[in-house]
Amino acid sequence: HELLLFEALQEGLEEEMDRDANVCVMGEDVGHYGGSYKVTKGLADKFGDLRVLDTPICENAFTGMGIGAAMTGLRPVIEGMNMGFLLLAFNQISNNCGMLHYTSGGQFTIPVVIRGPGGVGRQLGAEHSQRLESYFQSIPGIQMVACSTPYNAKGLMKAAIRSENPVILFEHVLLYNLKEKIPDEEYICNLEEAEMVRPGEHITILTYSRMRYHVMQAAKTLVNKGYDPEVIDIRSLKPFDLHTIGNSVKKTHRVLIVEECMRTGGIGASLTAAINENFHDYLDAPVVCLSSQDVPTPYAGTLEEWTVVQPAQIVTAVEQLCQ
Amino acid sequence: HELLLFEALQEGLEEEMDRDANVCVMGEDVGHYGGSYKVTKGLADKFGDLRVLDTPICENAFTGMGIGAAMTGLRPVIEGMNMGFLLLAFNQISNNCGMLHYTSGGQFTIPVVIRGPGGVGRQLGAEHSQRLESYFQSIPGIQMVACSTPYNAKGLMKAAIRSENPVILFEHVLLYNLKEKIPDEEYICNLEEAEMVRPGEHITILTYSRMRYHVMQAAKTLVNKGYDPEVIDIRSLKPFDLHTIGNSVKKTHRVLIVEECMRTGGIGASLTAAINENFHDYLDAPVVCLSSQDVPTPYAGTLEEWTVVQPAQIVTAVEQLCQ
Amino acid sequence: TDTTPITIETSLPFTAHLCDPPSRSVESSSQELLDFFRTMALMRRMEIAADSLYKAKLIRGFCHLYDGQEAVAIGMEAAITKKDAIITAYRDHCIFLGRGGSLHEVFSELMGRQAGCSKGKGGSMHFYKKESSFYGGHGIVGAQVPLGCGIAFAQKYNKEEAVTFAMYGDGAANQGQLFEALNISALWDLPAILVCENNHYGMGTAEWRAAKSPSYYKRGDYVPGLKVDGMDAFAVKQACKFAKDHALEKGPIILEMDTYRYHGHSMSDPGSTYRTRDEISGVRQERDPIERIKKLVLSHDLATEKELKDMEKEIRKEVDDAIAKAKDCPMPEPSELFTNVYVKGFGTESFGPDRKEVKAALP
Amino acid sequence: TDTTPITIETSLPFTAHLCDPPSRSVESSSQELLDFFRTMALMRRMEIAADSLYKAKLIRGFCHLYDGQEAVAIGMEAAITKKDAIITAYRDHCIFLGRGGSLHEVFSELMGRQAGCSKGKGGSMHFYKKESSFYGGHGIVGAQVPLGCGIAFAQKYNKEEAVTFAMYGDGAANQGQLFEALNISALWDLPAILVCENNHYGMGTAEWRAAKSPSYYKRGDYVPGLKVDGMDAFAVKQACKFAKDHALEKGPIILEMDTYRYHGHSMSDPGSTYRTRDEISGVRQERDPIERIKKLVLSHDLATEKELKDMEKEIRKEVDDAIAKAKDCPMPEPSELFTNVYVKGFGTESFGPDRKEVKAALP
Ligand SMILES: Cc1ncc(C[n+]2csc(CCOP(=O)(O)OP(=O)(O)O)c2C)c(N)n1
Ligand SMILES: Cc1ncc(C[n+]2csc(CCOP(=O)(O)OP(=O)(O)O)c2C)c(N)n1
Ligand SMILES: [Mg+2]
Ligand SMILES: [Mg+2]
Repeated sequence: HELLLFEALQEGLEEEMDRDANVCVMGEDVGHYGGSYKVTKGLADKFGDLRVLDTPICENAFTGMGIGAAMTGLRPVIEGMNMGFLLLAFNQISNNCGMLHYTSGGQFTIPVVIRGPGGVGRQLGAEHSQRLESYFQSIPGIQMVACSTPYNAKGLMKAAIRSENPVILFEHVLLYNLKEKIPDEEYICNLEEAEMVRPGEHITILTYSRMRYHVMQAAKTLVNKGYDPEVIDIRSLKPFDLHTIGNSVKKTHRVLIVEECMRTGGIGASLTAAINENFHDYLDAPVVCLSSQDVPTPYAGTLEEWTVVQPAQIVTAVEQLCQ
Repeated sequence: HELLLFEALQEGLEEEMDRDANVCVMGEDVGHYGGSYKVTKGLADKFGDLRVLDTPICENAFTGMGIGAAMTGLRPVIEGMNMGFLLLAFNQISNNCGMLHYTSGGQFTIPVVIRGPGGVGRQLGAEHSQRLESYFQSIPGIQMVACSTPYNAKGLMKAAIRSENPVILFEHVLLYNLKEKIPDEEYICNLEEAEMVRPGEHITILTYSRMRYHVMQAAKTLVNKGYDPEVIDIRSLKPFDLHTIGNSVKKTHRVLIVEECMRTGGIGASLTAAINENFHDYLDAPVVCLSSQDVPTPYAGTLEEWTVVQPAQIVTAVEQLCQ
Repeated sequence: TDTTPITIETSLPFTAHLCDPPSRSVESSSQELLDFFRTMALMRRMEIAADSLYKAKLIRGFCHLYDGQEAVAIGMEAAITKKDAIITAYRDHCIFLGRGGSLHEVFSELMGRQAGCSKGKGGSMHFYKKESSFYGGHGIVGAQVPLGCGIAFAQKYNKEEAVTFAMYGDGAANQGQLFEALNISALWDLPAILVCENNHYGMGTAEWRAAKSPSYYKRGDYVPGLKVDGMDAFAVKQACKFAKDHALEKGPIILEMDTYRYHGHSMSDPGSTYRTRDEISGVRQERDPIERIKKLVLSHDLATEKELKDMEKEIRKEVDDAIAKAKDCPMPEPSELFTNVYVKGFGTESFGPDRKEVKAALP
Repeated sequence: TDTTPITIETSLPFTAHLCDPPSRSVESSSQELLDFFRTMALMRRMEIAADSLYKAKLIRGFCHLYDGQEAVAIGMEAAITKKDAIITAYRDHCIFLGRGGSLHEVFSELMGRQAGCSKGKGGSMHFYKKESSFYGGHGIVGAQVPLGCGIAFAQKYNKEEAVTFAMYGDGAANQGQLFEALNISALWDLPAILVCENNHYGMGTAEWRAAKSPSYYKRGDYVPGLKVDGMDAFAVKQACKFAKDHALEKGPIILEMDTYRYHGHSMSDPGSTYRTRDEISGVRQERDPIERIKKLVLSHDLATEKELKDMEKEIRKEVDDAIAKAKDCPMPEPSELFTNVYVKGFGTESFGPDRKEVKAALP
């Protein structure tokens, strides 16, 4: 059946709630209102307000409460209305979500999912355009995935819920209305697996979330120009699927990273370091990383456009790399 | 005169408070008690409780208040009793401290200093052994420096206070009692300059904070073995002093990074990426990065020791790199 | 200008917590009444115009309109000076105007132009006006309140006889940082006035679904509070005056303004799924803040219906002109992307190996 | 065991906020009295021993001792079952013992040994005991309270007739997340009991210097509260019983335990710069929780001075034996560094290119 990305997330969530009575959802306006981006639409009616919980605007406390509930065995799915708001809950996410399993010597697990929209949207301004994956990536003990299609959105949502580890699932404000046909049969995606989007021979382009589409737009041009790029949606932001990535590097000997997060301390920096460390000998050229500019996201449309990587820049980078 | 690192910080702070009536200090137990690590000792008596403010245990609010006060032109120095506690203030630090100058189109500046002890100490456990620089490094608009000697501690403290930008000054729990002779004349350090600790020819070792001492310990062994390493304390964690670093790379053609922060998303990853991007052609071998293990810092002494990089590992890494 | 004193009775009494409420008789003048009418009508018109511009896609992103709540902005300004500081959340257009901001700056910012009050970098949620102590315009619910208390701290530090109004909504009232900042303000006797604009909804959530105790004026517990009819500019004025005196003398106080937003939460919310149309039109008919002033103007014979209509026409033209002018304004230069990240111009670029060129010498 | 009922009067009345206080007559038994004495004496001995081990550098890092506050742990346990949950901050040794933890686990953890209750990975601040619903042991001031309210949520979700005691200090009482979690708990009618152990200092800061209103039992504002003599195990027991009933029926409640820590804040604080030695010895003489029970035991003729002395000797031996045994325990294996980061064993290592070998198949 065909559905939009937000519906795919909703479907995955609903199926898991059907499957496991321990799964519950909490966040701002996730109940009556159905979620700002409609990911929890209809769930309150179906599952009642003990399983679909509208919270006040208290990110720190409700995230902490979700984590506490998870210590007992519940599997809360915590929505950040916008991922950026979860900066208020950073301490709960890092110290409790990420470390409790360890500090308790394995006694407790924290099977929560923390999810919500992030990324640069259409002129949403500095606070609402953040890419939290850079801030969260060093937290030990958490897994991070980013969805990019209705198919993987549903599959990753289901896998995240079933995982015993705390998982942060990144959605993108601009991708909720992507449409795709997905299987009628149940499926899940592997939380630690990259997705081969387009096999190719000349260069490995690593990307994720919305930048996948900028890359694919560039890929069209590149193919016309005679290049054969391999495009991989890394999907798992922590840990990286270095198996898939490594095999690709061994084949193409060139790597371009295209990310939406900021240059300093971003996913691309970690990925560059990881590739450098593991596959340096296979590289014919230094890894190139295109990231968003290191600036708070400006409101003005033109400035915003210059903040994130555009397809033309990708084309140029590939041409230079493949010279 | 000779003094301990915490006294150097105190001296720098006191001098700046003498010099500029807009400088004030706030934090938990910074007044009557004189600060957990005695950095604010005697200041309350000298400057009174309007300039040296004991706060309740409310990191989010008092950090926010410091930032608000800075918007008016005050220059608050905000102490995190332990840097780790400032995770509670992450939102204030990222969204307000880091972005207000930008979102206001330059109308407001935020001349605060945020400082405190971090790092792995002696069995302080997971929450109190954090290296926040990884989490903070992607925040646009903030500068980050790490001190490592009484000399640079004082100089960086003074520079940070005078800077119009928000500066995060990282101190290390285990370095407060280092002793050194420092000039009697006033001086400041440049916030964006790395420190050449030991010039050498064979390899560039980049490090900061406490790891500087692990590196110097290793350097002794290395010299005995016939190596001539160049040791640079990068000091400025954001932005990097790529000038000093680049010149060194051009000379030695080999880079080893030794850091205490975690591997994933750490300073080392960003540094690797930056060197790779800017100086790849000068490298004879891939950059090697030794970091702490990606685990919550365990309490047990043995485990803790294995978490951070030890001198012997540095020696081995250099030997391999210089083969 | 006619400054004949007029005394106006607030239509509702104040409800006080840990303090004696101020008198219901508010001093005013014909001039002030007319000013109130004009400024509120201008605010309303400006917001309606923003709505249209949004629908025409000239304004994008988040845009939160203030229509319905104008009496709060107006009454507050009437009680204080520009040395007193104000800080608010994202619903900030009219507060900016009240502080002396121009329509041109408003519309330029909303359309992301160079001439915007934040050079087009901030957008709807980030209006500021430093010279008249307006500290913004903030997008993260509740996070402006500690900032506001910090500004109040600076006022005390500098021995200015001024106060800070830190505004937030009923939804924001449940954020922990408010309680933290209030405690500190009370401990330090800061001239901080917490203004809860209770429009009864935080996005789609009714106040009672988000707060066990929606009596926001009492939520400071040990801090005094006052519940105010926020649809009555004179009640607001009286309360703010009272609060300023209180704050200077005794420290923080909370003002709960009972108000209402006509629009949905932001432009993406129709505003009618979680409340009834009847509720909205009921408020419009019975409590509209502009209508209230209009009636007073008419009953005091300060202007005729016709004169007020003319004034509204004039306002409409003023707004239209400002929009036209703003539309002609250029977009920001590409170089603006990197300015104001750091004060000294370094920042992003400084990560390149040529960094020494932009090396900053400290004073 | 002698379970003859005995009724004991609390020496101080309860002070109530928004509720009727429970009776001052507490039901007990000879057995319970003797148990109280024995367990408190054991707790005290354990903490004193930890102090020595710290000075001998066998315990490192942060170590917060509970001596002086034992009545809270004891009284609470006497009122509840192991299905009721407890969560606390870093001053957790005695709570762990009260929940049925063993001395061996305590000392092993404190010395970072394999046999510690957290395998040596947690340390003093991170004791847990899942099977008797002890959720730790947390190092960040206040952050355990939302966790506790979340546990209470799970209890409600699972329709267990159980409650959660979320403990925190007077310093922690000013953390915003408490107010947030309390509001949510009240909205959702959760069986959450917030227990403020008011020992009058947060590190070096006296309560009144950190809180404008140090009446912590009233700080929930709209949430009921009870002020309890936290040096009287029976008052604590009565209050916890009352609170449990209240919480199951009506939702959250705050208990303020008026108590005192004899030691400094942690081992690095001498504990005498911000309070007088007289203050400390005054409390020891007049309010010591063990002395109080001892007097009751003697006055009820349940044991002789000699028998109690013998019991203390026995306890000392028990503690010494546990320490000796713990010292013999091995340190954690190097491989333990990487276990428990993630549940499935991947994690750090998974960043290597050989990751597929540890690939985890989801259920
Ligand atoms: C920390 C945070 N959480 C959530 C949001 C999303 N959000 C923006 S406004 C809002 C509702 C706030 O309501 P209220 O405080 O009553 O103010 P009003 O919009 O009614 O003026 C929410 C949930 C946000 N911006 N920041
Ligand atoms: C968020 C945070 N801030 C500061 C600290 C440092 N700290 C540890 S305990 C403490 C005092 C807490 O006092 P209180 O809550 O009264 O508990 P008590 O130690 O008296 O039991 C402080 C400031 C911390 N651990 N976490
Ligand atoms: Mg509202
Ligand atoms: Mg205390």
